[in-house]
Amino acid sequence: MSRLLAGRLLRLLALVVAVTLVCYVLLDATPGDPAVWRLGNNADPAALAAMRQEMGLDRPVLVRYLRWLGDAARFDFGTSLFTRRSVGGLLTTALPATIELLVLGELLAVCIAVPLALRAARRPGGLVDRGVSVGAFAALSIPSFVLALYLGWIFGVRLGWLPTIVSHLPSPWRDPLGNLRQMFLPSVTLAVPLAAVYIRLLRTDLLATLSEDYVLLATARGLGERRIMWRHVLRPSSTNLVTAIGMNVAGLVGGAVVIERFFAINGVGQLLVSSIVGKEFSTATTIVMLMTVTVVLVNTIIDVLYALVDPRIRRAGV
Amino acid sequence: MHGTSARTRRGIQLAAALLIGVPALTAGATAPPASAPGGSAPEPATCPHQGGTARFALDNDGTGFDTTGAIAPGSIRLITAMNDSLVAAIPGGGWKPLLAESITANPDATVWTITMRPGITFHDGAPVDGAAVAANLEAFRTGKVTAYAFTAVDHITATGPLTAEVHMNRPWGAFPYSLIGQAGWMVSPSTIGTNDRFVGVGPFMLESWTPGDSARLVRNPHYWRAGLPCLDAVEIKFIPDSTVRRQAFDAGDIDGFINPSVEDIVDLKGSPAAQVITGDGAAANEYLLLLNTTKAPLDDVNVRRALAMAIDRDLFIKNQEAGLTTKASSFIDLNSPFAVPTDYPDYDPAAAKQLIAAYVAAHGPINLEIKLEPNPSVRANVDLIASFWNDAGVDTTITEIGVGQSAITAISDNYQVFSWFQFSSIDPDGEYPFFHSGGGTNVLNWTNFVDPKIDEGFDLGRTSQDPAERTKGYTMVQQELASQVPILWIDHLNGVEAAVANPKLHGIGGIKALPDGSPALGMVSGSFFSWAGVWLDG
Amino acid sequence: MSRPESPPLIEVEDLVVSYPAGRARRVQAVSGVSLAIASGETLGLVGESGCGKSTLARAILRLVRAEHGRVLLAGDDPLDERRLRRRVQMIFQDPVSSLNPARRVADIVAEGLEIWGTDAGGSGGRSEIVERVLHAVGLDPETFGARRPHELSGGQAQRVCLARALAIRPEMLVLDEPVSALDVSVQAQILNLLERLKAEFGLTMLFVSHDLSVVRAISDRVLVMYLGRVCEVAPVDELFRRARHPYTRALMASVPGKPFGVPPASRLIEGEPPSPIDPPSGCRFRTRCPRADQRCADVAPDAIAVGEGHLVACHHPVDPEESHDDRAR
Amino acid sequence: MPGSDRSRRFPWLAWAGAAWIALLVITALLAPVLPLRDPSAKGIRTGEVGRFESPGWNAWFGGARQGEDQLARVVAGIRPALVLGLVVTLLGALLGGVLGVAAGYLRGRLDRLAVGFIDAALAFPVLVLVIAARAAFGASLVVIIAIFTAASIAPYARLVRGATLTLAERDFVVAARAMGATRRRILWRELAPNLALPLFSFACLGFAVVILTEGGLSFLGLSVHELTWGQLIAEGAGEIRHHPHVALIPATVMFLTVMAFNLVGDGLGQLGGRRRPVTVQRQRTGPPSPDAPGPLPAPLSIRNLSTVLHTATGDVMAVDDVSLEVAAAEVVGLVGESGSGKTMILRSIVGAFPVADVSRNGSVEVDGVDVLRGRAEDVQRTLGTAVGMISQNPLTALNPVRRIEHQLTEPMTVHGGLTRAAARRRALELLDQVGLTDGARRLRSYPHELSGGMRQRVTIAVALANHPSLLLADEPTTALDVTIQEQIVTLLARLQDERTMAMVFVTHDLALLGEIADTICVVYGGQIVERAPAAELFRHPRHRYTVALLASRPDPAAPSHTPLAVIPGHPPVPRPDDRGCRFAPRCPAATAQCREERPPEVVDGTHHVRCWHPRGDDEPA
Repeated sequence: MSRLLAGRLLRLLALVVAVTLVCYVLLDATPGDPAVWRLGNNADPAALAAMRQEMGLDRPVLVRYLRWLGDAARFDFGTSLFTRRSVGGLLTTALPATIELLVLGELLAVCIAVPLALRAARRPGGLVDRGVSVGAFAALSIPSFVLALYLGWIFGVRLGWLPTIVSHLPSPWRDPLGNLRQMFLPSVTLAVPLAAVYIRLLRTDLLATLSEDYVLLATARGLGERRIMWRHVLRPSSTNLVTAIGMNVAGLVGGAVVIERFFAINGVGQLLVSSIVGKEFSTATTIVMLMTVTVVLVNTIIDVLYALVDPRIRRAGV
Repeated sequence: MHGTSARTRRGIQLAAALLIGVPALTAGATAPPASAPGGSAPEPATCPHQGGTARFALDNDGTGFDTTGAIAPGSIRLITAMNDSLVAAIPGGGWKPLLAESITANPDATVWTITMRPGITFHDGAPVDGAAVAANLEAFRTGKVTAYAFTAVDHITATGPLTAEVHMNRPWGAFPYSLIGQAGWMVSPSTIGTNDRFVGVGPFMLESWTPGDSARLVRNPHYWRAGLPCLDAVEIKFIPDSTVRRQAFDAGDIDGFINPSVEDIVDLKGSPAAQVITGDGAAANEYLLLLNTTKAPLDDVNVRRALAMAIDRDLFIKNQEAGLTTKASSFIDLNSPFAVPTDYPDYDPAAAKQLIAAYVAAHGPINLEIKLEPNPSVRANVDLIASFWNDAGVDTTITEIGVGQSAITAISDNYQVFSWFQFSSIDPDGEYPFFHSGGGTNVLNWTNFVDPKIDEGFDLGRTSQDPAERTKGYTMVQQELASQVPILWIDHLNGVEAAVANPKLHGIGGIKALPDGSPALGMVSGSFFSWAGVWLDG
Repeated sequence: MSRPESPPLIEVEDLVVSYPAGRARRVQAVSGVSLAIASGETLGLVGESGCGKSTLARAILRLVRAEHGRVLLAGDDPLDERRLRRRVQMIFQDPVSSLNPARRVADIVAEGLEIWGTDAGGSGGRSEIVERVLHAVGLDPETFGARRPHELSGGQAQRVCLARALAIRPEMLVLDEPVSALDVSVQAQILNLLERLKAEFGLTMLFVSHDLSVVRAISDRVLVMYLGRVCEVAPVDELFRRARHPYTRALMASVPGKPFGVPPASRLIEGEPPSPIDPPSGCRFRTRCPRADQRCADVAPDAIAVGEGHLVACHHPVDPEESHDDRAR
Repeated sequence: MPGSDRSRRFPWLAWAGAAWIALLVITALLAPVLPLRDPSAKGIRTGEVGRFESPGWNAWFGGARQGEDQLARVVAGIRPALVLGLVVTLLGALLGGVLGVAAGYLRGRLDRLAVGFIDAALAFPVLVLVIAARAAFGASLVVIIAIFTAASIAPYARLVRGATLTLAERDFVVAARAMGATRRRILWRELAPNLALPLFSFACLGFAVVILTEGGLSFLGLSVHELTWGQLIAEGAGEIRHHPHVALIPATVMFLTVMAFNLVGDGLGQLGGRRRPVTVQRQRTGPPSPDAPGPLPAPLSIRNLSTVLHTATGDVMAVDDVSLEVAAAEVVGLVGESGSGKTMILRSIVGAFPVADVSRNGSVEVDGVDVLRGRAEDVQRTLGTAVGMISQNPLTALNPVRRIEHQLTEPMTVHGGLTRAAARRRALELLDQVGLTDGARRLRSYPHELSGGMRQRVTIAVALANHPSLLLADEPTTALDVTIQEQIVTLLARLQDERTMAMVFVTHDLALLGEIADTICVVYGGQIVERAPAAELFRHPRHRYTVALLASRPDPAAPSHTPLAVIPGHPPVPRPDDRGCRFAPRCPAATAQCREERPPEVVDGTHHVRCWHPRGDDEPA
């Protein structure tokens, strides 16, 4: 077991180094000069050169990368060249909102998808099923900024029920209701297309499970339909769903940018975009590293979840 | 931070910083905007209602609070809310000391003495004394980024508990104007150069700052002006997208915001649910096209004139700015006492075609490339301009510079035409660093245009304290710019640089009373203003 | 019919095949099997699921890698496995899934010709050969040539598999449970067809099945396997009349209807086969064998000859007369 | 509905999607000759289209800020959208496909490398790539295509690798290897054609994603210079409050296009995927037959039961006029080939069908309760208490994700009214009765932890949980090895005897029935063609099919290589409108009458046979 863990850890490290190196070098290759960002357009060349030296930009890219890597290994992720805040600090302010957005979005998506998929699969080809299918396709095809705009317009401006921006977000522990009020529309925007994906996945798998012998036997045993769907059918049909959820968590960090932007959420996505645009080596690379680690961690968690959902995998081991 | 948004005008950062302040107004030349409260009488320095928290959206965050560094408009807006300058601008185009008790010069304007009011303290309790003033000004003079603006300053010394002397290396009559903005900001000496906190002297103190997201400012209980500020706190939220700002405003999530879209201004102006406060009559940026005059074909004044004549600025303003702006022919606002009529070439497509045809006959076809920052609304502007030029016989292409590419890199020599916003100076002297050729060595002279008459005019305006002399100098500058056309002027943006607030939020912009009861301008351009007198309905 | 004295077409010597079973462990699916099949002979290979019979069949064609031992074709070791596959063809249990669903029957049948050249199929062009073999397996080329596998019934699909194998005129067929997936009525059709094709094409066959009745009907000799080892080999009549290995007898006894006159298996055998991951020491059948003693646990029995071509690997073989007794009852 | 082949067809929504795509392609191709305005012309200067003009006759899609004709711009946007989508999808699918196939089929080091690459690529944020490459190489369509392609390789590779791994295990690939096919040949001829459809389906969905992503990038100001829909939307988004048409019309076009690709992709997926039931899950019951008798003491009484499955390939008469009575303690065997309807008779009793749309007629009574027409609660209680069922495959008969304990106690707690503790005690007893030792440990197990024989014992225990009076056994031993089959049959016989249960035992093995059944019913084409006491049936089979069936098994007494008796042809798919005897096409004794008229049921004591020409006692077999 420990050898197994060590192996995984080694792979993770290799992956992190590869991905962050690519990111660092790519950033270095982009035009633009962080010293100019800092000093403004009016700085004279001597001042710029001095600033570059101060920022360490005069060294070769590999040296700078290795230095960042060495510091990162000690959990010192450097400072933002532009705002001169520590990257760790920037991340700690940006992370909670993004994590909350993702968690709420995923939760909401699952909560929408599971009952709908169950209803749809119960009467395949029926009115509910066809309605859900077409609805899912539509939800998949709406550009998220259009959706965001209209949700804000309807629930914020017309009805006045919910805030359209996330501003001075209260902590979910201290003021859960206030927090939820602000995060609701962004989460819905994120959840709608996700739910569509999940519905389609789950419906297919449910239909496959429904024709399994043990489901037929459960019917033959006189168990109620609701009991059969929830107790016997749902769990064995959810492995693909679990995979999709896990993969999305990783992919969404980048994908949530538009939503963060539209609801003025101070999140990792926005931070990533601005740090790439501004050639913030440390910030961008740290975020990329964080995302890589998340992907790997999430994959590991999925493996564990698989085992929970489907005990057959537990046995097979890794 | 650097994201583009639908309508963000990003000028040169430093220019905005230095030139913030009050425009020189000819009293009564332009009525203050109807929606701005206060009319022309100074608003008394008291609060009709005390307390409350205002929620306000800015379009972009700044870069921090280092007053000796390059400062983004977002930073200026925040600092303006938390700080007072040594000098304030007054209606009619003059200046008055604000934080300082007096500012006086020797006869040839080579030594300026600044005397502070007694008893003012910084947010951290340190006294604002002569030493603090000297330290701040010295830091500005030697700052990597700011030094160019103080090249005329030789040294600064604290001469008493409340006084400091600024010694020039050549006469500088317009010096106090430069103290209206960044150079006049006083911060606690121990924090000079600090970026992520701000310890100033103003009505509000920085409680928290989340870069790119928000800032929270709270009342300074020891503010030097009794009875101010009115609000308990100001919550600032940075929302880069104008659609989102408007939506949040309509939904009541914010009390006001800056930089509304042109369509928003048009439609909110008639709305009882909002007040639009524009910088009408104040010093605003100009939209313009920089021409690189060192390279063919733009080294030919006829080509430059032809390009100017090809542009129908009336149509441009009607379409792009909903008719809210005014045509420009130089960096000097039409309402400035220095403004004079010039013969800047106006729309004349036939003449433009002729001039172009003549040049083409002699030198071959003209191909021009307009560069711009990646921003959809700017792109629309350039699109329209390109269509005029194409009709005039100039083959025009448009190139966006990269998102991560700074404008300066793109602008330094390696360009033909650049789409640009700049020059919101209060006093023309503020533009000295950008127009004076310095014999062709000034890198800030974007167009690389060397013209002795322009240099002479600026020198005259700078050294003289005589208004007539200064007027003479700036008239020369304006006429030379109009005839040589190194820059294609489109419009003064006074009408579209604006703030929006709901009717409950009062005291944005308008004329403010100084401690001595005399009036001062409360709003500089449409989106820079002090929060000291802002109050909310109870 | 059985001519054990004729030279063997294929010889398997001490073959060992194992699979990885997680964490550096391996399952020996086949552990030390030797056999020989004479030219023109049909060898039946019987055993329960998991006994290694399919693995053995695949190892002969080198579809799985043998860890040890060798397979000789007509006396030499064909180093090139493709040469082996040219001469020995295989038929699988599930005929439908062993046909590429994306291709048409005529193309599937011609596959061997594409690989080995049209010459491999004897005289005639590609389409002639395809027509010929389709006729031979009882399918009308006109009707079936253009169909796709999902349009075929199980029996038809198995015929197509046979046609595909026969198109390149192999010397031997390895048939892995070729009729198990088919209905009883279709099973008989395919078995008869196999007998006819064997005569027509002069084939040697290895016939793998779990169904004793089918094996008895088609084989010349029968080999019984249990947990990767050979239990008993004998000519078909000898085996079904005088089985000596307790396991062979248990198998016969389990067939419904008791057609082989052996008492119910429950009297001969108990429990379920142990896991091949951790096989019993000594004789692998001993955990279920009523006759097992300490010696069975200690020493793996060698195959001993108990009659003409009859080998049995057991320390305590059953008295051949017992079966007669049962039959008499 | 009969005869329609809906499942293999493209759903109509997919057709609609395809039509929309075709419309786009045609419009894009014809754009130069269509009477459209110049998309870049400034209407405010030409006077043709006004600033933010509303949609109308002059400009169908309205005008933008500078009076650009939105229709012309939307049409101009088709080309970059399609080019981007097409090139990215093709290249991504091709490169990813090649990588995936190579990794999945060749395995080994290449696979490990590829998996590493895929992991890294999936972890790497595309945004970084977009911004960096855009800044370095400019915002041309080519750059965006290159980045999107690079980003899409990994997902395609993963999909194809997974599919290849599954395919490579399939028999036909092994068969090709056994034929002596080279690796390259297997890759191109065996794997590639079968990967094409899933890949194409995935690519359609990918196409949709590409268009949407470009829209998102445009919104962030990170897209190309060319006029794209995303840019039109982004440009109009700022005006959405005042002039909604500027953003909404291109957004709608984009929405429809993305939806069209999604629908087509889904349609293709359905074409290639497993057949899904596309009909409504519905169980219909006909009116009660007039001759339905009063309550009988019999555990099972079936009268004139007919079951029609309404499948995508037409109606199937799975059960055709079956009447059957099973007395207490009686064992009735149903024997037939696959598709004969023997299993469907059992399923018709309990009302559990793998197909969604089923009609049942006639009557089925279990312990006097009409399970076709009774109230749902009564039927469920009856099924839960009076009937136990065992199915063919012990591997799939137990829910793989629930512990044995749950599955075994569920019937007792739901229908038997037992507490959990009591149910658990009884579960232990039951396990003991079905011959499983160490019951407490077994209860904690999951099905996959048990061997096939043990699992079948568990399913028997589940079936017996509520002391049923009727046990339905559907091929309970087919999936088991012969030695285990013996054990299970013996167990079932013992339990049936001890509990005096009635049992219906379905199998395809006549000989097996000979050992266990009192009465044997031979099922063919949905009908019981012959019914007789077991011994009688073996001795005097009357129906020609029974005769043939008995003869087609190898005779243990005959020497090996004896040719077998053969039933020519194949079993039929019974249809409701079949005429005559369903066995007639394969019957040696069939006459014209057999083909035209339904055969009568001839009763001779306990021996029933449906045949015009039953075999006489003296005829040879």
